[in-house]
Amino acid sequence: MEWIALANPSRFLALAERLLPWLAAATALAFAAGLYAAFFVAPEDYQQGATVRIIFIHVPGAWLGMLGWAIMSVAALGTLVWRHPLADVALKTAAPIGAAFTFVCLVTGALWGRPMWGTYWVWDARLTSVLVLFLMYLGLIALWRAIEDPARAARAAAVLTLVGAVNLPIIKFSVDWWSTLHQPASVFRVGGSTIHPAILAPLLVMALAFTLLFATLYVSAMRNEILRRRVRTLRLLQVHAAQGA
Amino acid sequence: MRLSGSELECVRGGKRVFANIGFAVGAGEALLLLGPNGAGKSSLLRMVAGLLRPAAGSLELAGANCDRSLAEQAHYLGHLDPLKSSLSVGENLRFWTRFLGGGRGEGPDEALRVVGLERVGDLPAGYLSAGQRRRLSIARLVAVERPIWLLDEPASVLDADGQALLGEVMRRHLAADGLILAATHAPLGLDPARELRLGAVLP
Amino acid sequence: MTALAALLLRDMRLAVRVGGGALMGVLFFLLVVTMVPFGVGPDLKLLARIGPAILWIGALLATLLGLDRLLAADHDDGSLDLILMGHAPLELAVAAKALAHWLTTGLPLVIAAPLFGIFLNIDGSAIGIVALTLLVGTPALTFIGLIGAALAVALERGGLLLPVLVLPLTVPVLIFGIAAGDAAILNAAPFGAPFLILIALTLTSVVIGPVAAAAVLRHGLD
Amino acid sequence: MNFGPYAAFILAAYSLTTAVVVALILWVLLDYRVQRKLLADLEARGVTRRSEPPR
Repeated sequence: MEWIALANPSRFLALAERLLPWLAAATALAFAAGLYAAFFVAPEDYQQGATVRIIFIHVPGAWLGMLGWAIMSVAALGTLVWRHPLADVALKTAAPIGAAFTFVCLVTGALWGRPMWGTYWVWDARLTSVLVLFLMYLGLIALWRAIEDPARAARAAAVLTLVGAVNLPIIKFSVDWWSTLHQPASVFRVGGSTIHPAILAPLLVMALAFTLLFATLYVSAMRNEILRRRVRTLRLLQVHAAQGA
Repeated sequence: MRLSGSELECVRGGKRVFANIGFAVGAGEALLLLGPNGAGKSSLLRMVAGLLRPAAGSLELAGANCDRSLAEQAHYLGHLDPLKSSLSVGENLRFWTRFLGGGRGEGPDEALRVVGLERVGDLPAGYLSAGQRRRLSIARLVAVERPIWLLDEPASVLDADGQALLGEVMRRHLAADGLILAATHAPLGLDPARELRLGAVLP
Repeated sequence: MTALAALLLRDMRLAVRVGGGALMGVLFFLLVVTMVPFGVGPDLKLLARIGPAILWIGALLATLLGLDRLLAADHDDGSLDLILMGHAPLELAVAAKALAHWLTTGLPLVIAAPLFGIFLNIDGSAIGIVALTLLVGTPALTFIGLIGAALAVALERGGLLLPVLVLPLTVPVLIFGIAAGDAAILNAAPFGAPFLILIALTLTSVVIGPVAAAAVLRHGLD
Repeated sequence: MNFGPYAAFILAAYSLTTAVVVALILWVLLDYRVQRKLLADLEARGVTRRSEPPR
């Protein structure tokens, strides 16, 4: 990727300014297409009726939640291994956005489950794994909220992200095993292959729309974080200047 | 106003730090506590501030309004600067002014100007250097008017300008019939100050 | 009065700022509520029955989480010395700090409880009552914990002692809080009696806590 | 396109998702404006970075 070329923040800011309008336009377009397809093109599912339409935001939410952690892991490597100056900025800004999408996945999952299983929350293997992922996101955000100096928090957050990334498959496996241990496989199974093509197409378009939204928010959040760190540096300079007074 | 202590004894951790120490300080006077480290200078100041219970002896404050205890009429400037890093410089000073305040005194904004921190008023206190943090503590002395000043090596982290500022603030306090008890190694430039030597070899 | 109000506002502002502990309690509470089903199993009927107990124990642990720094943080930077030299009596100053801690840590737990009740499959009306018992009971946890916080200042490694010292004192609050909560779930057991006793416990701890904490601080003056 | 018996849940899901997305967008825009203002204030007060752009 072009990470290395964006080494210094000002060039990234310039690129971000140019890129954002296009990204925003593409996101809007993708959502228009996706929502149209989701509500007008996709047939109702023979089993769940119209609630299948919730899939179109539930599944992309889960994908984006996991994509977010993947991006953070790359950024964590950037901080620890390649010492890339923007890596910590990339890591810190991806967390709230990833957490938001994971939250969307959980909420839509609960709302979708209500008609299916009669309660908002069922300790189904997939939902539980996403919940653990959400808790890991909150843990990282709590870490940044606890340490004022970004440089000090950077290394700790990077290590925590990588440890989390390594643990995600283990958590996924253990939760699956845990849920099958206690409960028959959940009533409704949305496997990749069993999705009816008529539903798959809108799902993919919505997934694209969500990904573009993630990208737009991510680039602008990174731009904000760079400005926030610049403000912090200037304020330290201001205090130092007052020292001389 | 007259602050006096008689036969004061301090025991810390089972060891007697000093015994039968007496002193008297009148309004407009300064008393410097001298002596090696561990002689109990800080302990005596904390004892006067009511932060440390004397093993023996007593402290009297004559001539001040007697509805306020000694501690409520004293400023204590210790080694530590009581500042919260996540609060701004102004917020820290405004808090202490309201908490310790009796209404009289320069007030926080004027105090910041006196100590030269007015331009960093809204920055987090965590960004300040050690010298600036000490100046902010000195601003507390200026912002809230309390007659008795108990200063524990006030000039330790201050540069030349800082020490000059401290000297000026202390002289103004003495001129206003204030009273200073200061433990110090460096000369504080208070020429008419009397001295109390601690740490003579104990029997 | 403005001195105590200033102290209350300062502590609340500190808790919300970066480095403060405000939402840490809620996150810890969510973790405790989420961990239990992994141990107990995802059986929703069982979770519903032990729901109030999980929420109460989670609230107790979350309250104790930030308490050992409540007074120790001021002791470490010298603020405690000045608080002792303020016009406000120490009992009220310490009570103001405890109130600030409850508002930034205890109250968010009460607000979050109904949401987390969904994970434990506690249905609508019952979760409201459990939240009510938490609203009334969590101040008692904070004010009893205050005594532990004062001990954490007086003793060098007091912070570690806090849970061990404070937990036994909170047993009555736990018992009556959960009893009132269970009454809502099973609606066989009486709700009124345990709830009123819980209120009484809170009122006594709001008085005893600060007085005891101030005594410990004054006695512990080094 | 009818929503069938579970219309409420579909509507709730989509409106909550919209709320989260709008919140994110607002957070980003407001944060951007705040940081720009802070930067402008600092530069107005003559606090400039040693080198342009910063290391």
